[in-house]
Amino acid sequence: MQQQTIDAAQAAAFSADAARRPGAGATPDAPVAARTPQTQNAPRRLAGVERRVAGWILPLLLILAWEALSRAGVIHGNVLPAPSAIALAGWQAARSGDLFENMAVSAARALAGLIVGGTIGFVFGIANGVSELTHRYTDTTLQMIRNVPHLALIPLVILWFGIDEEAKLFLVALGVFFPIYINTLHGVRTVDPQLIEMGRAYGMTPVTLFLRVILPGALPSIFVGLRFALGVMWLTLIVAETIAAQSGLGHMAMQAREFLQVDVVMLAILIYALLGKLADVLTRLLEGVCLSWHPNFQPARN
Amino acid sequence: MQQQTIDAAQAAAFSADAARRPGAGATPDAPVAARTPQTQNAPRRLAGVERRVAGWILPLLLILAWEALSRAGVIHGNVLPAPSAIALAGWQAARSGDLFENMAVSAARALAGLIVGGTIGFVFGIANGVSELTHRYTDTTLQMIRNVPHLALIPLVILWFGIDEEAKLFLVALGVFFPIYINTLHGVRTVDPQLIEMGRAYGMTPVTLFLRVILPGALPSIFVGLRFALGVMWLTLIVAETIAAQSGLGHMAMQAREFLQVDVVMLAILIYALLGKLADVLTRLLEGVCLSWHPNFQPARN
Amino acid sequence: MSLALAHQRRSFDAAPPPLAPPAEARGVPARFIGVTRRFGQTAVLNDLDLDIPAGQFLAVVGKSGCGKSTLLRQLAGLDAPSEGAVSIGGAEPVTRMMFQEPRLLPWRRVLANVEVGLPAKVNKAEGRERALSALEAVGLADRAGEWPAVLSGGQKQRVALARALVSRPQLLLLDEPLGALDALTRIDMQRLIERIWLEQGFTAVLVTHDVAEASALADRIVLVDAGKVALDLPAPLPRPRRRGSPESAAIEARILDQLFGA
Amino acid sequence: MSLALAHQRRSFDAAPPPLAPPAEARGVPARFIGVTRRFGQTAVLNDLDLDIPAGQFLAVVGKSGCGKSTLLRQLAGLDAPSEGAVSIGGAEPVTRMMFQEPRLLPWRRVLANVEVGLPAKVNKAEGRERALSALEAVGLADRAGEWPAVLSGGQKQRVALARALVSRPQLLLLDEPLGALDALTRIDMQRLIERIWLEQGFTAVLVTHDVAEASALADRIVLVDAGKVALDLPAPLPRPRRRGSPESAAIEARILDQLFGA
Amino acid sequence: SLAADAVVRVGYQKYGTLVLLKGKGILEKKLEPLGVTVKWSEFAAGPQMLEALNAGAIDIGQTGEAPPIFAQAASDNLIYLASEPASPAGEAIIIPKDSPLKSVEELRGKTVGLNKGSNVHFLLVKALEKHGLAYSEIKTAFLPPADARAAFERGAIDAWAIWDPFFAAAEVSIGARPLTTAEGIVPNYQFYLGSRKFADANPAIIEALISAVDETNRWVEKDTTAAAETLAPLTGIPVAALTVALKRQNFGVAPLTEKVVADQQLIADTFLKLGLLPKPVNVAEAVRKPRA
Ligand SMILES: Nc1ncnc2c1ncn2[C@@H]1O[C@H](COP(=O)(O)OP(=O)(O)OP(=O)(O)O)[C@@H](O)[C@H]1O
Ligand SMILES: Nc1ncnc2c1ncn2[C@@H]1O[C@H](COP(=O)(O)OP(=O)(O)OP(=O)(O)O)[C@@H](O)[C@H]1O
Ligand SMILES: [Mg+2]
Ligand SMILES: [Mg+2]
Repeated sequence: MQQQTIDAAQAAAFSADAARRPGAGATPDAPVAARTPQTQNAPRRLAGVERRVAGWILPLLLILAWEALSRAGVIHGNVLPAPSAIALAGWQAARSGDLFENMAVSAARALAGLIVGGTIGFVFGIANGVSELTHRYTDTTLQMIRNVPHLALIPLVILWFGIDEEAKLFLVALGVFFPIYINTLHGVRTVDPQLIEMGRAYGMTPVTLFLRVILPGALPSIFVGLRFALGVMWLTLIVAETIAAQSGLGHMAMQAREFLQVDVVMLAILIYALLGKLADVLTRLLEGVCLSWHPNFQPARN
Repeated sequence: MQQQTIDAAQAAAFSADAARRPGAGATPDAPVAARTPQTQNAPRRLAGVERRVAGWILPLLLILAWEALSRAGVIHGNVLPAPSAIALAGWQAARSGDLFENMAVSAARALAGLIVGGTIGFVFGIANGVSELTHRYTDTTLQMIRNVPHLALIPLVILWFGIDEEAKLFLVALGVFFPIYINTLHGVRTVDPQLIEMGRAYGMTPVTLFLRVILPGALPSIFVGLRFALGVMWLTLIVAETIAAQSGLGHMAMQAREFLQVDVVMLAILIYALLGKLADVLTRLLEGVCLSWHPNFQPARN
Repeated sequence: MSLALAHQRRSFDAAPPPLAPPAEARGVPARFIGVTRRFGQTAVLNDLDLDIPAGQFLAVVGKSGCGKSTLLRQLAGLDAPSEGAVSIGGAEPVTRMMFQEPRLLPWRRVLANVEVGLPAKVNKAEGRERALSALEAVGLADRAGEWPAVLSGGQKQRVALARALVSRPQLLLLDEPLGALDALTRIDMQRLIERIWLEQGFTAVLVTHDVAEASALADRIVLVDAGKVALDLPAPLPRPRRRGSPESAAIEARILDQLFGA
Repeated sequence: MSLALAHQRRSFDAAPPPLAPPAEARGVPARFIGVTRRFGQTAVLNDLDLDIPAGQFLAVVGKSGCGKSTLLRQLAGLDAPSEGAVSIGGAEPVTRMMFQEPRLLPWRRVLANVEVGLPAKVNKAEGRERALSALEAVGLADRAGEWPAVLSGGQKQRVALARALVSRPQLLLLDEPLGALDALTRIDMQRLIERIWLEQGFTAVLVTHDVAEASALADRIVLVDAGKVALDLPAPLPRPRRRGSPESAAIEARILDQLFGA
Repeated sequence: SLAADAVVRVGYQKYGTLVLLKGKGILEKKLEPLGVTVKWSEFAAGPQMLEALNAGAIDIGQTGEAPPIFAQAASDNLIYLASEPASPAGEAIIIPKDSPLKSVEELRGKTVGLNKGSNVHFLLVKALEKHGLAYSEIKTAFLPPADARAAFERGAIDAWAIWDPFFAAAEVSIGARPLTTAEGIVPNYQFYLGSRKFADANPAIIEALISAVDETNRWVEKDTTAAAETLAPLTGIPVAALTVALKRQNFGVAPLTEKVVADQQLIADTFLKLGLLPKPVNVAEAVRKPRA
């Protein structure tokens, strides 16, 4: 076999398909592969705008269609008020200050529950991930408690905690506990065993091993739990705030439902949705900071 | 430096701490490290029994304490009936056939919802994990919907689906959707990019790449989602079965709650707990089969 | 010492008549035209030109971090140049790459991991047969049913080699394929690679840090330094080659001289 | 070719007076007493006896899959024998192991990954200083701030080496530490390992598949085969050693003869 | 219209006349000649039932006083079909057995549990008014009946405004005492309600329903124990308590009189003043005029 040179004619005969020019090799929609884009500046800026607004296009279209159907009389206002009517209800509630008071009260409850339940869930997740012993003795019990609906628990909760803030805090904390627990457990258990062995071989104390190897390795999964928990936090409140609440978003929603105020119910639904988005944005930012080493968790993913 | 032999005296001077005899090196409660135990047969059999019953010790203790407190009159039966009273209620409900009918009805609803919601969640999770494009356009919307409590949604659900089985199916499917979606998405996005690159370099078609690399890599995380979904499946039913249901476990619990039949409420809670355990056992079995390559997902973990 | 390797090997490619027509099975040419690849500020490949004729066995040597893997990734289409172009001849050329790490699928047993390398059109029974032959050729037929996790470092690398060699590519890229092997196994594997290349006639690009390996296998050796081809040396020695022949020693000496900055 | 490595290196251990008292800093002896390690049916180590005196530089060679890594893992306490015992001298001996894979923490930058190797009692500023010196010694000081993921294969291995060498252990275990390096860098790294061993006097066990490397570094070379020590060869050559000296060539020849089953 | 589907969808609760009607199959028998079948749907409480009625999922239902007021504010599709006479003995403000409270006046500064926006909310307002207390002088804890019972037993609330059968159950099983019943304060009616479109199109079915209810009522009055025994397994409330509840309920289904409409309007106005109702409603507009 001899060395040969490729002349111009031969080069031209190369299949165009197989030729890889700048940027050509990158599959545009494959977030799982880390490829550096080789795009120019102007299209990149446009792409940046597109990326930022893309998520809102679908919700916006839905709302527009809904408004159009309402105006056309296809959807009856008694039954499902138009977005504009809901906006009006929102505006009135906002002007009277009720809305913000309700949201502030709920937010305080939600945060307190998140902190308490999240911390406990995190601790149990870590403990049961690291120690087979505690896992063996507590996991069954936790998996059983997880399956009990909050609605069914309310009588018990009232008996234990009364009807004041403790009861609500308990329910939210209980709700938040499980996603954090399960995902922390999963994260810890799937940390690369080779790295843990490395940590041991380098004489890390259990604390160091945990801080340097196990926690960072489990973090992506813990964030999935957090993201879920941020949703559950609000969801549980709607149950918790049926217990002798005078204010709060969940109370507002459930009372409106009792009183058949469909526009307020819809307003609450929209607020829940926006809060969900907000929580998601926050988790994403946090992921961007804490997981900057991980190619798949960059804020501006390609 | 010269070669030297260690004589008996020298060997005896070796620190006992540092001497590693059979099995001594294995940290007994570290599920994250894959170590083969070197234990003998008899203690191993004993350990096997201990492992199997360990999870039930805590719930059993709780129930015993509760029964004792009830008998001692510390807990009033009107408020929180003794376990024996609950067992009696269970026995009566079982004898009349109501209990099993309610559970069968609920199980059918739960399974249908799981299949529908789980499938959709799985498909969306895969799609959004693989394609940045669909992720960009649908994830925001999904994250927003996730945050809306089912209780608040009921008016809309009745509007769209009426008060029959479709409405209940929809709610369960919606509830099941999100854990599966989020964990599938996470699983797909954290598949080792090196392996995906390998798949591409070996000319795998997208389908093959998915079946051989992405899906197996995402499976541990998908199972976390499934485990969560199996819980949510029952939790949602209690809300869904407030919509004009005549039977079902959730209906039984909520009706009992409505009419202050504390023993039936407690019975329902216990059944939910057992169903949670059952779901957990099933997922574990499934994990044992599907993740047999993964040292951390063996049924008899060390 | 058991010499399992030597007598365990059976005819690795005595399989049914090749499914791909001979014309397609031959190597394809490849060409770098002014390729620059930047990571941040640093240009790892810097206006690099390189013609690889069809069917050539090219060895690439160079210091750690000089850009050898980056060069291979350009050929495999896993990375695109920042400037310039990489072209591969032939319509839809079949390119396969053996990475510097084993990259075995942890959820597939050893045999199934080798089967990953098979062309899509091969039927199941034949594929299994071929994968098993390849495993035998790398001396691991008895480990076919195990999980990759329990293999030793060198065994993993050999499984990855078997996966690359079953694939019948037109362009085969090998990134330090024998780095984790002992002297004996290494020579066995070199012979295996040469034999399959001779049988199938694909274009081969071998990245190695062992200059003796390069001179034992390659038609041509290029040394990459500072993002460019610093030395382009033909090695037109007759095959089968003798190890330690004066000609190959001379080639090795020239490369080492250049490498050591003499 | 840039020879960055040579002039970049600064005195690697010119750091403040050693924190550990010299007596403790010395090597510890280690001993295998009838060690058998079974995986399923197969005994990878089979009634193996081996005495490693304090401060010795022992090289372990053997065919791929013969149990070298398994042997090292017994010494590191990462695996326990199925039968027999492994004892390490000294009260709480400080043992460090460099694995066959780099095993860098992907979430810590290169410098922080090297700092992982530092003894716990070192203070922050000094630790940083020492880690940086180690990185410079392996020629990667300019990559201190990067994520491990962007390094080339050989660069990752050198970071792992730096991590092992900053640790001032009493027993240092190296599992094919230079497998992914080119000839020039490899010789540089061998010199580095030898120098640090001479300075600190720890017991070193080096697994390698390069017989020349074993004879260039070790006081004693053992060849493992069929789960036993098949050859135990002292290499009492003077240091600094010359590469390719007749004495080392003779040693290499004996090992290769045994290895090739001659 | 009805001829097309030939099904009337009736909502019921676990406690009330309709569930007894369902059990006896009287309505089915009366509708058979018209070629109409009945589809029964169970609801946990009145608001949920009217939610379904508002969404068009059922045609007819029965609730207490409060839900239709809110439903009317939400939609003009609701219509009052008929009412049962006032049963003021069937709702009360109750206190635990050993409570020191003796009169409504002593509720000053105490916590009263109640379901927000229900008929007992109106009772509480009127009872306080009668005894010269301002609504702001007591504390309220808004709890649905199930939760309120737990809170009541735990002592988290000092008094509980509640209706039958929960009222009777609390009396019988834990010895709770009424501080005051609704007698002399508010009336406490039950209403049969329907979708306006359905009622306009199917007067014959409405008549059949009312006569079926009347028949059932008469059976309950005559054989209260049998009715209680039917309801006991459904609700889990002891027969003794149900008998008490049924005994103090007044039966006699009839179209709404002007007095009933006026009383109902008063509730609506009170709720409007309390800020529970978003806009004024005119009850008379939603009352079905029986054909002459
Ligand atoms: N956990 C395990 N389970 C089963 N077999 C194992 C396990 N670990 C190692 N082995 C087997 O033990 C043998 C020795 O492995 P080891 O890693 O010690 O080899 P080695 O000498 O380091 O080889 P190499 O040079 O290829 O790294 C191999 O055949 C390997 O497959
Ligand atoms: N994704 C990346 N981002 C930034 N730098 C990179 C990236 N990939 C590679 N590099 C850098 O490019 C240079 C060349 O890397 P490459 O992997 O091609 O080296 P190599 O020649 O294969 O070295 P080795 O023999 O050690 O494997 C290295 O300095 C590496 O750090
Ligand atoms: Mg490389
Ligand atoms: Mg090894």
